[in-house]
Formats: sequence, structure tokens, C-alpha cells
Amino acid sequence: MISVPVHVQLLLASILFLIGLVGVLIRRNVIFMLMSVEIMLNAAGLVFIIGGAHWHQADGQAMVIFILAMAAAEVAVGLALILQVFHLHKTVDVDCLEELKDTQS
Amino acid sequence: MWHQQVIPALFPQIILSVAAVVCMLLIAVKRNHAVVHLFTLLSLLLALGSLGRIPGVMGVDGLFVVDGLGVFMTGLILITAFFIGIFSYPYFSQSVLEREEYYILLLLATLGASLMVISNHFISFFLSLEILSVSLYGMIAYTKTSTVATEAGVKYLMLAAVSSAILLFGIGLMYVATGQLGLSGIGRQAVYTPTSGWFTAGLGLVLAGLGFKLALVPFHLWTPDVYSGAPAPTSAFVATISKGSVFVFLWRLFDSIGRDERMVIIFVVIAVASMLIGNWLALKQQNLKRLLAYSSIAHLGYLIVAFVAAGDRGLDAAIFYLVAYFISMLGAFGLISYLTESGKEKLLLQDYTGLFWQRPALAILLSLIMLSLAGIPLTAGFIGKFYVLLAGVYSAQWLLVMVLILSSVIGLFYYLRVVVQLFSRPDHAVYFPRSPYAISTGMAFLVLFILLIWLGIAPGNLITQIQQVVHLARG
Amino acid sequence: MDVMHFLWLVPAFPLAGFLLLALLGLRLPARAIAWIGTVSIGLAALVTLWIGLDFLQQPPAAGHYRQVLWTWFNINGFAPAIALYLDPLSLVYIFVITFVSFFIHLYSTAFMRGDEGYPRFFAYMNLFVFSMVTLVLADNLLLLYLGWEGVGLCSFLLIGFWYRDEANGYAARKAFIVTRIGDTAFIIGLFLLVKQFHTLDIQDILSQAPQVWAIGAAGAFWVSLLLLGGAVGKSAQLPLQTWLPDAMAGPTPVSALIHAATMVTAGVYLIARMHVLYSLSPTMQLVVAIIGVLTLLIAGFSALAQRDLKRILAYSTISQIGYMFLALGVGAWTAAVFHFMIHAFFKALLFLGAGAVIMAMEEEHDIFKMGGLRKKMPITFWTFLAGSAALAAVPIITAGFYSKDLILFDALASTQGSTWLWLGGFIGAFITVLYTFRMVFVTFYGEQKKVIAHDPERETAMMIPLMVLGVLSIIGGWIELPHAWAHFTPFSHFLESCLPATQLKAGVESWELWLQLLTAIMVIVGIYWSWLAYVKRPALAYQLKQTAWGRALYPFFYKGWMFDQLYDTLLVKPVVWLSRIDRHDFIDYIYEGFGQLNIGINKVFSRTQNGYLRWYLLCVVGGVLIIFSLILFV
Amino acid sequence: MNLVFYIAALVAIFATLRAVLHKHAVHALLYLIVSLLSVAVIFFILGAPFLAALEVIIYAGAIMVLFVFVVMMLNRGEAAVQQEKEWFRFRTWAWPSVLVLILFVEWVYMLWRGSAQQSFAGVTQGPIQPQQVGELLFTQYLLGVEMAAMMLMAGIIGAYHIGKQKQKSYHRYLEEKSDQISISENKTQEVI
Amino acid sequence: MLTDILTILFVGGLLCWLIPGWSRWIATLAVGLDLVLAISRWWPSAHTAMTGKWIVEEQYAWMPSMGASIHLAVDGFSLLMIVLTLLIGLLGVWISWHDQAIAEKRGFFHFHLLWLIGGITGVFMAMDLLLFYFFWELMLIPMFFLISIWGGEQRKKASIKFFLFTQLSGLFMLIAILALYILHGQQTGQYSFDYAVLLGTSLSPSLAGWLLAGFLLAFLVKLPAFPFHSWLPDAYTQSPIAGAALLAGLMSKTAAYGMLRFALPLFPQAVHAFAPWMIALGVIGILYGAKLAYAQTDLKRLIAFSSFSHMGFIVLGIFSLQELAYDGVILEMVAHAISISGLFFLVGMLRQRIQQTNLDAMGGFWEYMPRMGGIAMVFVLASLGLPGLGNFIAEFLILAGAYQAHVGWTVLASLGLIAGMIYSLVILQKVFHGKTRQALPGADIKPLEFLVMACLVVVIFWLGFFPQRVVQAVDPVVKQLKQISLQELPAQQAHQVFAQSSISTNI
Repeated sequence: MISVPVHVQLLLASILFLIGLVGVLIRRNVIFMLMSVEIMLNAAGLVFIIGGAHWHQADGQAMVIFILAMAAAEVAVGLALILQVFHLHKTVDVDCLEELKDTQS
Repeated sequence: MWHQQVIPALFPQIILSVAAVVCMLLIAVKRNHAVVHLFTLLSLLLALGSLGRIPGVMGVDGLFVVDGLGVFMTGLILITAFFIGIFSYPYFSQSVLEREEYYILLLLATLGASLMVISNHFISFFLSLEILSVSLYGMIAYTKTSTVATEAGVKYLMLAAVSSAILLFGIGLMYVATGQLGLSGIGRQAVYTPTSGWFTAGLGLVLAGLGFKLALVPFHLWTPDVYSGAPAPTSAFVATISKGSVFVFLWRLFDSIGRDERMVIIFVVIAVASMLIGNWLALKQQNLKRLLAYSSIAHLGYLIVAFVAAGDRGLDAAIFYLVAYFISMLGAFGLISYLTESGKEKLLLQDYTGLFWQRPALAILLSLIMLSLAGIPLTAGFIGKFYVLLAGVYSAQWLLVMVLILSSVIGLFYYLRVVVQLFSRPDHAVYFPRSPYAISTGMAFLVLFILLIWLGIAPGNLITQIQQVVHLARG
Repeated sequence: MDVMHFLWLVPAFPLAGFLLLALLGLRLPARAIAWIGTVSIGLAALVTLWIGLDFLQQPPAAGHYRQVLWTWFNINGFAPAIALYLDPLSLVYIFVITFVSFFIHLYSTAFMRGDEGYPRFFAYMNLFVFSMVTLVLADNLLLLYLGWEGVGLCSFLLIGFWYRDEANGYAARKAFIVTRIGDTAFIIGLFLLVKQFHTLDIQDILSQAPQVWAIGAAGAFWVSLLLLGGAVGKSAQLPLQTWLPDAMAGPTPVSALIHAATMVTAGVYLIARMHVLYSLSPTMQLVVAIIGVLTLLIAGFSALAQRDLKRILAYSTISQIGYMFLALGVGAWTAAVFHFMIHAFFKALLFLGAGAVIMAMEEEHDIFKMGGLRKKMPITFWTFLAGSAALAAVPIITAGFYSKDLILFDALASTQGSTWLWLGGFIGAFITVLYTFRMVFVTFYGEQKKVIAHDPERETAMMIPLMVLGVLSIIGGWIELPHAWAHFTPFSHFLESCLPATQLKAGVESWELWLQLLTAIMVIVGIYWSWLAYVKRPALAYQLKQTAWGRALYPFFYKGWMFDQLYDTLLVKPVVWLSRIDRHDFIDYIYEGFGQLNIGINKVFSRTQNGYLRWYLLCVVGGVLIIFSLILFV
Repeated sequence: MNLVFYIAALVAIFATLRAVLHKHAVHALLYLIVSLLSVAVIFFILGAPFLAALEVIIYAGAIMVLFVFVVMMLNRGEAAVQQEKEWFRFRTWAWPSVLVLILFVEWVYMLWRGSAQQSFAGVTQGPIQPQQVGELLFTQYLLGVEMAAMMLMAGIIGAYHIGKQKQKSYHRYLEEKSDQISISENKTQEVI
Repeated sequence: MLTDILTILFVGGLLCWLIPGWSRWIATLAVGLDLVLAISRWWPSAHTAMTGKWIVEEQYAWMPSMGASIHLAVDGFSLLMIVLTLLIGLLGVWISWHDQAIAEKRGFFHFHLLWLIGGITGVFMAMDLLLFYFFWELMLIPMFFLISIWGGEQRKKASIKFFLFTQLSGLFMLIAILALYILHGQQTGQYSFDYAVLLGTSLSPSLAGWLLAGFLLAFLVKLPAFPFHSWLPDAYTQSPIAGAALLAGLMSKTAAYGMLRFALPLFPQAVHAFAPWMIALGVIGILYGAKLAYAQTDLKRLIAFSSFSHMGFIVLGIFSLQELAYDGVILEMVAHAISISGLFFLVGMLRQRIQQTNLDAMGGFWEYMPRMGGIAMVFVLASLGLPGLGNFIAEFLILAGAYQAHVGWTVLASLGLIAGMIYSLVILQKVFHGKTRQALPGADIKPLEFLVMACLVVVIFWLGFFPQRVVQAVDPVVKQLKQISLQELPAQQAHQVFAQSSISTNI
């Protein structure tokens, strides 16, 4: 098969993960944030695949399947919520959601 | 593999799953709030009753381990869910929305939590966590016409998703390092690779993910927003069940991989920060739900003290503490639910001014809860705190013990502020509604009241019970 | 039946009187109050007389009598008892106390008539007599201290008797507090004694002390110093003399009883009682003598400048007690006690006379606004003159001559005496003559300046005490004649069993007559000078006041050598200032500061809860970063 | 095969970066799909053909389509791109990026340290076949599958409840206005 | 009998709450009955020296698995304090009989009052350290409510401040108790909170020092001693009269009791190392408290600070470790409880008449209330330590005892006698003397009030002239404490207590 060392593979996963993380942090559009979360989940899945490959186990893959299911469920609820937010606020700007906060007394 | 005992061992969880499905069918047939409510309560009771049928300690497929700890916590979760179910009825009956789905989500969330406390494997843990989280998204944003509930939902969803991703990445790294997903397997492997970079990095990420669920500093920022935005019964759920179950898994995880010295340092830092910052944040808080949120941050910090103390004593202490904490939080959020008037929750402390002069029983209950949270004798909270301190002193965690003391005094300040507010004479006439659904709620309050006092005065029985449970977990 | 067994009645009668008046006083008619108040003291006096006669006829075998009423408390052998102890010294004292008190009470029944505090007055006075008797009869120092504080309390209550005037309250407080300063020294002395002897029984201490301490031992020094502190406070000696002049704010009978005749001599009693300790510490004895001399001089000069009749008498009292201290200091114990007794007679008399004058003058105290009363108030004048003569120690005919002369002689002739001490006493005596007769001449001679509104001479109850005391002031001295005249000394003989005789230097007896001659000349010169300055040529006194020295010294003397101002600046003002600036307790600010600190921290952290989801996420990332850093770097 | 891995990796990184940074939602989604496809390739290379297929079908197919739907529903067009540009300021992204960069350094350091302790030189064994995965899922992880079902049920109910809009009698042009009124009412009620 | 006393109080409290109309009578009955019970055991035992250690002892299971039990026992000392508590409690009920300030929710008031008395009584009975701590904290709750519901204008702040101080310090004691429990368990294998069991635990000097510090902190705050007194003026002034009397009169005494009963016997050697510091605190407290008292313009604050000043004597007495001083401390506990209650009752009566406690509003009241003035005088005199009243004997014994060991400090402390007089006289003179500020015809003391005050007056004179009864009753305790003074450490070792700062390795 391939002889790319594991840590390089993990490096790839990490880079993808962190790109996703940056995306969550810097985008004000909720849809983009959700997308970035998907990137992160995908990167996490990649790690399981790497692990599964190296220990030659199916467990890693099983886990990724569950991750997929979870991503689907989360996206479903997430998108519904985004729609509701847009419905209520007429925007997808996450910084507009700041009604809940500590009021300085 | 599958054998006959598996089914009785998982009776409560199976009952909950079936109940969720049946509940959905009930709604499909005809929407009726009362019926669904009663059905939910009954099924929770049934699940609780089925606990007695559990044959004994056993593992299931390597995914679960049904031991004393798991059974005890399942029972606790079911009872708590039962109370939340009771409190949901008056709360949602005033709502204009469809109310019935809430109970499905409640059942599912309870299912997730009750699965988590017996999880012995990362896959089962991850899935139960997600059942819990996904149900909670729905529960938090349930009153969807409210901007705050939606906002709370979005915040919780985003943060939970990110933390899930972090958690998953961490699990992945641990998997890469050990090739195991079961806790016992990881534990076996961890002995050989205690300082492995991948393993510790993974563990650190897992810690961050769990820390988020437990709302430990610095992953705590969502708590007040979610508590105050979500419907009061949901807040009660988030504050109690969701944290308690994750805490149990945390305990199992570190029991199997051992408490590495560096990890202990991290926990000490987190505990100190949680205790202090949680209490500091609550100090001048005027919003009761936010105040409870901050208080829960601090309380989880206290729990971590018991966690760091480890051992049977630590587990005893942690479980007792959880029980006391659950009772207090349930009562507090129950009262908020109960006093909610046509969908409008009484959030500000000043809304409670003079409660004593109008509804003395409620005021006394709430002050007792506050005193319990503050850990004052006569209440369950005192024995809990005493127990945690005992565990801390026993393991010579002097720093944690001292911080616990100091921060609990900071905490006392705001608890007392609430109490004083309840008893102060109002400037103008105040009116607190008498909910038409007072009987069941009132009974629930009475039970909580008695429990608070009883556990505060004569905790002997429960302590013995817990000690047996802990032994069962080991044996 | 042993008469001595009734000793407890001496304090019990005044106490019963006090309790009756305190509990029922508000309901009783004035006459009943007067009866209770006076009769209770009279009974005590009778019992005293009875016991005293018995004591003289059949002295107890041990020379004293001890009556234990009950054990106060007993802690591992340290067991002070409520017990009475009668020996010649205490007998003299209770004799003087009960009799003088009786007459003053009698006087008061008339003097205080019509005052709204009539029952209160008699209640306090009875309580005072009880305390004073307890003080004197106490068998141990703790009980003595009880009486000691009790008389202080009564002094306080009676000085501030007319409570509506805040100045009276101030004077009362001052008296109580200043004496308390001395008392504190006293009680520390008691601690020392407890530590040393594990007992407070006076006789035990006196018998053990010479065995434990050699002469000049530090222990004896400290104990006697501390006890002296108490004595100095109560007896208004230097440096705690400042309260007495102000104490004149009380009703005049009070001044007569408490602030002249009895309480202020408690210090003398204490030192006489504990004389063994002072004998063990020659240094302290010298200190006592020096204090006495300085006090008598300072007070004498102050008296010279006063205008208030009662204040003159007050300074005079201080001065005369100075003589007693001088006597104690030179080891002339009996002389001190003798002077105490004589002084009680004539000073009580003088105060009572002054009271009558002031009553006649409608509460006018300034002697320069009086005058010419000689004719209008003959009884008062003659008795007052008798008292003044005794105070000035007019030779041979007055009791004061005998007692004071004895002191002056002993100051020179005793083994501890010296020329300087004598000289001080002698100058003091001269000044005494000057201010006494200044007072007499200004008050009773010259032209009348005010009409007498209410003639006290019509009050029999007031005149009887004047006359009795007047007689005593004249003849009282004959029980102790100078050695140079005759060996007739029954008084010191009587006291011999408890107070040692004065140790005289060798070959001094021949001086005594010369000294008496000198004194006699001095007195006559003094009287003449006073007559010259205040009757014959009043301008003389005025001119003297206008000289540079006069202008400098007169206000200085008038203000009692500025001691009040000194203490005010050194002690009172700093304390008051400190209290004022720290009224709210700076410690509290520290704790409040902690509170504020926490609130500040709360504000900081509260800012982090700003509601922005992306910030929350950032914090989660920060958390991961922290965990990683902890893993890597710890 | 190594080369394929590196190429796929570079593509994935590039596409992901574009997806995260792109101003236009639909374009970004397309980039994301590219990224997912290249990750699928890597899955394949790492011996997980079944998962590679699932990645393409479910992730790149189903889930991303959901996103596209929502983006379309919101239908915000050029204005949205403009707004994205406005939102994308220096102070918005500077600090998070710095923080993540630091995290990245620590992260890589830890991975590198880990590799020093545990060295795995690439994948040596053959791929894990779908039937192996299936067997596992239907034996040991059977309960996990059940749980996933429950999780999906929760998701569906949540999404259904939140996403369901009330029947309204107004014309759709009026809807916006009435919503605004309801918002302001809500705001006054729920202000904290 | 001990549980009976507690049960009567707690049940009586509940009854008061449930039957508010009769609460005053129920409270009177409950406390009175207890008082009779307690006196019936104390009076005979005070006559004769006791033979056994405890007069009454009872033990029930509580948390058997942790070695905690409901172990109640009393000796002469405890019973004395219990009698005192119940007496002042009863008088407290009576003095607030017509108090308008508590007219609302009177039943609830009496509930708290009885539970407060119950808590204090429990503290004096508990012979299990955990139970002791339990009662120790239990006292706070009713007190907190008494202040925060029926208190004065600043009641919120005062009640919270009070609670925070006492709670924080109490937690330190809890830690010390737990550490002691664990250490003893590790040494002997017997995990128990029982006083008798823990008494002989052997500890290294540094460890004993730390544990003692934990205990002392709680006691010094509750007493309060010098730097920990900040809560006192607020709490004392803001609480209702019966509460203030119990707070100043008895809750502070629980601290002194705790030191004598627990802190000293448990850590006899560490006590020697601490003694000089504690004495310093005590003496500073005496003088500083007196200074603060003098500066006050509010009568209640003045009395509050005077109480603080007097507590300094207790600290001084305890830590001088002398027999005389121990007796003095116990007498001071009793006498001060009586006198300070009297003063607070007095303030209460005044406030009922003029609706405030500011000294500037008072003056010349003697004219209208001579009887009350006379009674006030007794308590003022007690406060300034006039012989013949209980406080004098107590302070004398304390100082005389302290003098045996610490001359310099005692001399300083004696200055407190002067200072005490200065502020005490202010009470008398500013309230009853001086110009009449306002006419109060018919304001003199009422029969019930007179009864209450008369009881206190009688007791304080009784203490002044017949303290032997008390001395005899507490003799065994003093004998036990006397042993402590004999267990002196070598000076070098005592030094190490402070030198070693960390104990984490020792457990």
C-alpha cells in the first residue's frame, strides 16, 4: 500500500481540522460556521480511518459511519435552527445573536 | 455476545427507547398534552421499576458495563427526568406551540444520559453523548418563537458540535495510539504508552470535549446563555442530567487509564478555575437562571475536587454530591417553571422580592435550596460538601481544599443575596400566580423539600447505599 | 454574747437603708426617706460606738477581731472571703465614717429638702457609707477593692447628682475615670500579690512579706508603687489630683462627706493598712513623702488663687491629704491617721458651713460676691471660724494644730524625715493660713453684697452638725498631745497594736518646742497678712496681682498649675482624635476591600460573557491551548 | 500511491481553505465537496473503500445538498457576497487565526513527539473490506447502530419541530412585516 | 434528657410556626420546660463536686459508616452554659412579647428563635466533632433569618456579612476536624469523630499547629477576636433584640466554649506555641474594641463594640493557660452573657419607646424612666467591671491568672478596665443624664420588662457575690485544662511549629 508515515497522515487530518476550526472562528455567517464544523468532523473521521488502517481494524470505519450519522442529524437540526434564526432576525449573522449576555450592573 | 441476560440488564434503556417511539405514535394518533405527559411519567416510572430486575454486574458487548455505579446513576437520572417531566407540564401547558414533542425529546435525552452512565466504550459513549446533545438542541430551542430560545439553541448547537469534533479528534488520536476504542482496552494499552504524544494529545482533546459538556472553565461560557435562554425544564435537564452523566463517564475513563500526574495538574487547574470563576461570575448576577448557571460551573469544580481525590472516597463523595446538587437544581428550576406566567419566566431576582410574604412555602423551599447549594448544614448540600472536603483532605489536596473553602464563601454571598431578596419586604404589592397544575408540582416540591432536609440530617442510609454501589462497581 | 458578732451590722444598716430607698424610694414620702437615710447611718454609728467601747474595754486577745461571712470563691486554695476585720485602725476609721456621716446625713435632710432627687440622694449616700465601711473593714484586698470601687461609684453618682447639667456629668466622669486610673494600678498590684502569695488576705500578706522580701526588694517596690497608684488616685494626690476640684459640682454635703472627710482619705488608709510593704521599700516611702510635699504645695498655691468657695476647700483638702502622705512617707503612721481624723472633723465642718453660706447666697459660689455674713449668720460664722482655725493650725486652741504639728515634727525628726520635707510642709502650712483666712475674711467680713434669701440658720438639722463638728475641731486634738508637753498619747497608744510607732532620730525631741514656736509665729504672721490684704487694705491684694509675677502666676495657680490642660493635650485629645478618625474601624475597610476586589473581579469576568458565539468558541480554543500547554510545559 | 496521497492531500487542503474563506456560499460549498472527494480518495488509499464510497454518497452527496438547499432557500445572492466581504475584516479573523496558529504549532509538536515514540511506517496490510465493517456493525456494534437510530430520531424530531413554520393567512409579501412586529413584541417580552 | 431538651426546642419551634397565634406561649412553655429540666440537673451537681466525667450522656447512631454519631453529653460546664442559654432565651421571648418590630410573622420569628436556642444548646452538648460542627453551623441559619427578616435598616448587608464571616471560618474548622479524623483513622484504624476517641491523637507539632489554627479561626471569628470582628457591629446592631442578646450573649460564648472544650484539650502542645500570639490578639481586642466603642454615636453599636472588647478578656484568659484564668473565663462567659443581654434588652426597650438607637436623640431619660435608669446602671456598672457584679470577679480572675504568666500583656489588658469605664459611662450619661431631649411621660419600665430585667439583675449580683457555685460546677473542666499548662513544649520545638510551613506530606 502506501508508506506515508502515520504522523504525516495525522498532520493532514490536523490541518484540515484546524482549517475547519479557523472557519468556525472567523465566519460570521452561521451557514459557513456549520460548514466548518462539518470539515472538522470530517477531519476527525479521517483520523479514525488512519487508526483503523494502521491497526488493521474495522472499528475505525464503524466509528466513521456513526460520525456520518451524527453529522447528518446535527446538520438537520442545525439548518432548521438557522432557518428559524433567519426567520426571526432576517439575518444569518451570528454576531446579531447577542441578546443573551451579562448585563453590566 | 447476545444472550438472554442482556435484555434485563438494559431494561431501563430499552423501555425508554420504546417509550419514545410509542410517544411519537401517540402524537401521530392525536395530540393531547396530558396524555403524553402522563405516558412519559409512567414510562419513566416503569424504567425506574425495571432497575430492580437487573441481574448484576455485567458487560454488554464491550460497549456497556452495567455495574452498581451505572444502575445507581441510571436510577438517579430517571428520577430526575421524572421530576423534570412533572415540571414541564405546567410550563408548557401555557405555551401556544405544540408541546407534545418535548416529551419525546425528554425521553430520548434521558435515554442518552442513561446509556452514557453505563458506557464502557468510546463508540457507545460518543453515540449516547450525541443522543443527548441532539435531543437537547431540540429541547433548548423548543420555544422557537422566542428569540432567546433560538439564540440559546444556536449557541449550544455550534459549541456542542465543535466540542464534539474536538472530542472525536481526541478519541481518534487515542485510537491511533492504542488501537483500542473500549475503555478497558485503552486502559491496558495506556500502561505501555503513558507518555505517548498522540495519546496525551488525544486525551487533552477528549478532556476539552468533556469539559465543554461539564461546563468547566474555560469551556463554560455557554452555560449562562443557554440556561437563561432555554425553557426552565430544559435548563434543569442541562444543569443536572447532562452533566451528571458526562461526569460518570469521565470517572470511568480515568479509572481505566489511571490518573496521570500531568492530568491531575490539568484537573487541579480546571477545578480551581471553575470554582473561583464560577462563583465570581455569579457574584453580582441579577438573573436567577444565569446565577444558577454560574453556580453550576462552580459546583462542577467542587465535583472535580472529588474527582482528583479519586478512590472510593472520592467516588462516594462525588455521587453524594451529585445527588444533593441534583435535588437543589431541580428544585430551583422547578420553582422557576412553576412561577412562569403565560410563558414569561421570572428571571430577575427583583421579580422574587417579597416572595416570602406572599407564598411562604415557596420562599422557604427556594431559600433552603440556596442554602443547600451553599452547603449549609441541615441541607443535603452540606453533607455533600462535607464529603467532598473529606475526600480532598484525605488525599491531601490542600490547594483544592483551600480554594473550595474560599470560593464557597464567595458563593455563599450570592446565594444569601437571593435568600435575602425573597424575605425582603416588597415596596409595592406583588403577585405570584397560583398555577392551576399545583398538585403534582406541589407534591414534587414537597418531596424535594423532604429529601433536602432528610439527606441533610440523616444521610446515613444514602451513604451506606452509595458505598455498596461503589463496591459493586469494583467487584 | 460577744458584741463583736454584731460587727456585720455596721455595713448592713447602710446597705439596708440603700436597698429600701432604691427599691421603694420613688413611692415614699420625703420624711420617711430622710428617716430611713439618717437612721440607718445612726444605727450603724451606734453599733460602732458599742463595738468600739467594747473593744476598748476588752480588747480581743489577738488585738483584732475577724468575722467571716462567707467564702467568696475558692480556686485551688486561693479563697478570698467576704470577711470583716476589726482592729484599732479600722475602728478609728469606721468611727469617724459613721459619725461624720450621720451628722452629714442629718444636715442633708434639711439641705436637700425639696430636691426632686431626694430619695436618690439618700440612697446613694447610704450606699456610699456601706461601701466605705466595707473598704475599711475588709479582711482581704479583694473585698477592700470592692469597697474601694463602691465609694468611687458613689462619688461618681453624687458628683453627677444634678444630672441635667452636662458639666456635672463631665465632672463626675472625670472623677470616676481619673480614680480608675489609680485603681487599675492598684488592681495590678493585687495581681502581683496573688502571684507572689497566692492570697489576698491582708494579714497573711503583711506577715509573709517580710519573710519573702528583704528590705529594698524589687517585689516590695513594685507592689507598694502599684498600691500607691491606687492611693494617689483616690486621695487626689499628685499626679492624679485634678479630679477633686471639679468634683465640687456635687451637692455640698457630698463634698463634705466624700470629697473631704472620708473617701479621699481611703488612700491614706490603704497605705497605713499596708505599711509593712512600704517599710520594706524605703524608696517608695520616700516617694510617698515627696508626693505628699509636692501635692500640699501645689494644691496650697492653687487654693490661694481660687474664687469659688468650694474649690478653695477642695484644694485645701488635697493639700491636707498631702500632709497625711508626708506623714506616711516619713513613717509617722499614727500621725497620718490622727490628721485624717482631725481633718475629717474640720473639713466636713468647713464644707457644711460653706454649704450653708452657699444656700444663703442662692447658689453663689464666688467668695468675692459674698461678704459681711459675720453678723447675719453667727452660728455659721463661728463654727466656720473654728474649722478654719483648725485648718490653719492655730496653735494650742485648735485640733488641727496638734495633728499638723505632729506631722511637721515627724517630717523633720523621723529617721526617714529630712529638712527639705519639713521645709515643704512648713511653707505649705504658711500658705494654708493665708488662703484659709483669705477665705474667712472675704466671705464674712467687709460689706454685705447680697441679701440672704433663705436663712439656713433656722434649720436645726443643719446647725446641729455644724456645732458638733465645730466643737470636735477644737477639742479633737487633745487626745494626742505633743511629746514635748506631756506624755499623753492615748491615740497612738491605741493604734500601737497595728501601726508601729514613728522611729525618731536620736536627740531630736528638744527641737519640738522650737518648731512649735516657729509655727505659732508663722500662723500669726499669716493671719495678719490676710487681714491686711483682704480687710484692711484690699488694694494690696489687687496690686500684688498686678505685678509681673502676679500676672503670670495667678492664672497658673487659678488653673491648678495647668495640670488639666497638660493631660488634655497629652492624653485626652489624642485619644478622642484617634476615636474620631477611626470611628468606622479601619479593619472593616480591609474586609470591605476584599469585597470590592471580588466585585471588581466579577466585573472583569462578567465582560467575558458578552453573548458573542464566536468569542465563546475562541475561548474553547483557548482552553484547548491551555490544556496542551499544560501537557507540554508542566 | 504515495504521490496520489500527497496530491489528494494538497487538493484537500487547498479546497478546504477555499471553502472556508470563499465569500460566495455556493462556491464555497462546491469547494467543500471537492475537499470531501479528495478526502474520500485518501480513505480509499488508506484501505477503507467502503467509507470512501459512503463519504462521497452521504457527505458530499446528501449532507452538502442539504446545505445547498438552505442556501438557496435563503436566496440572498450578490448582496450576501457583499455582506460577507464586509464581515470579513482584519479584526474579525486576526486574533482567531493567531490563536489557531499557536495551537497548530503545539499540535504539530505533539504529533511529532508522538511519532518519535510510536513509529508506524505507512499502511502495510491490505484494505478492510465492506463486509468486515458490516459484520462488525451487526454483531458487536449492533447496539451502537440502534443508538444511532435513536440519535437520528432525536434529530428528526428536533428539526421537524424547529423547522416547521406555522400556517399563516397573510400573503407572503405581508409576512415579513407581521414577522417584524412579532419580533419586536418578543423582544420587549424577553428582554433580560 | 439531653435529646428531650433539643426535641422540645425544635418541635416547639415547628409548633410556633404552625400556630402563630400561640407562638409566644408555646415558646415560653418550651424554653421554660427545658430550663426547669436543665436546672434540675445542674443545681444538685453544682453543690457537690462531681464524681464521673459526664452528668448525663446519650449516644445514637447517625452516620455509622463514617464513625459519626449523635453523641450528647454534659458536665457541669456544659450544663451551666445550657442553663444560661435557656434562661436568656426565655427572657428573650418575654422581652419581645410586645415588640412591634416582629409583629408580622411572629410564629416564624419564634420558630427561628427556638431553633437558634436549640442550635446553641446543641453546641454545648455535642461530643462528636462532626455533630458539634453541625450544630455550630445550625446556629447560623436561624440567626441569619432573624437578622435578615426582622432586622434593622441595614439588615441585608449585616446578615450576609455575618453569615460569610462565620461560614468561612467554620469551614476552616471543618477542614481541621476532617484532617484530625483522618489522621486518627490512619494511626489507629478507627475512623471516628468522637471527642473522647480523638482526644489522644498524637500529632507532629507542625501539624497540630495547623489543625489548631483551623479550630481557632472559627472560634476567633465567632467570638469575635481582634482582626475578625468586622461583622460584629453590623450584625449586633441590625438584629432584633432577642436575637442580639442571643448573638452577643451566647453565640459568642459557644466560641469560648469550643476553645475550652475542643481546641485546648485536642492540641495541648500546639496551644503553647499559639498562646503568645493569641494573647496579643486578645489584648489588642480589649483596647481597640474599647476605643471603637467610645467613638460610636449609636447606642447599639457602642454596646456591640463593648462586647467585642470584653471578648478580648476571654481570649487573654484562655490562652494564659492558668487555672485562675480558666475559672475567670467561665465566669466571664456567664456574667458577660447576662450583662450584655441586659444591655441589649435595654436598647430594645428604648427603641420601642423612641424608635431609634441614636445617642444624639437621647438624654435626660432619667426624668421619665428612673426605674429603667436604675436597671441600666446595674448593667453599665457590670460592663465596666464594678466589684460586686459578676463581671468583676471574672475579669479579676482572668487578669490575675494571666498575670502569672504574662506580666506585660496583662498590664496592657488592665488598661482596658479604664477604657471600659470610659465608654460604659457614655451609655449611662448620654442616655439617662444630660438635658432632656424629648418628653416621654409614662415611658418607664413595664411589669413584664421589669420581670425580665430583674431576673438578670438578680443573677448578675448572685454571680458577683456567690461565684463559688459556678466555680465548683466547672471544677472538673478546669482541672482537665490545668493539665494542659503542664504539657509545655520545649521552646525549641515550639519554634518549629511556625518554621515548618507545609504539612501536605504529613498526611
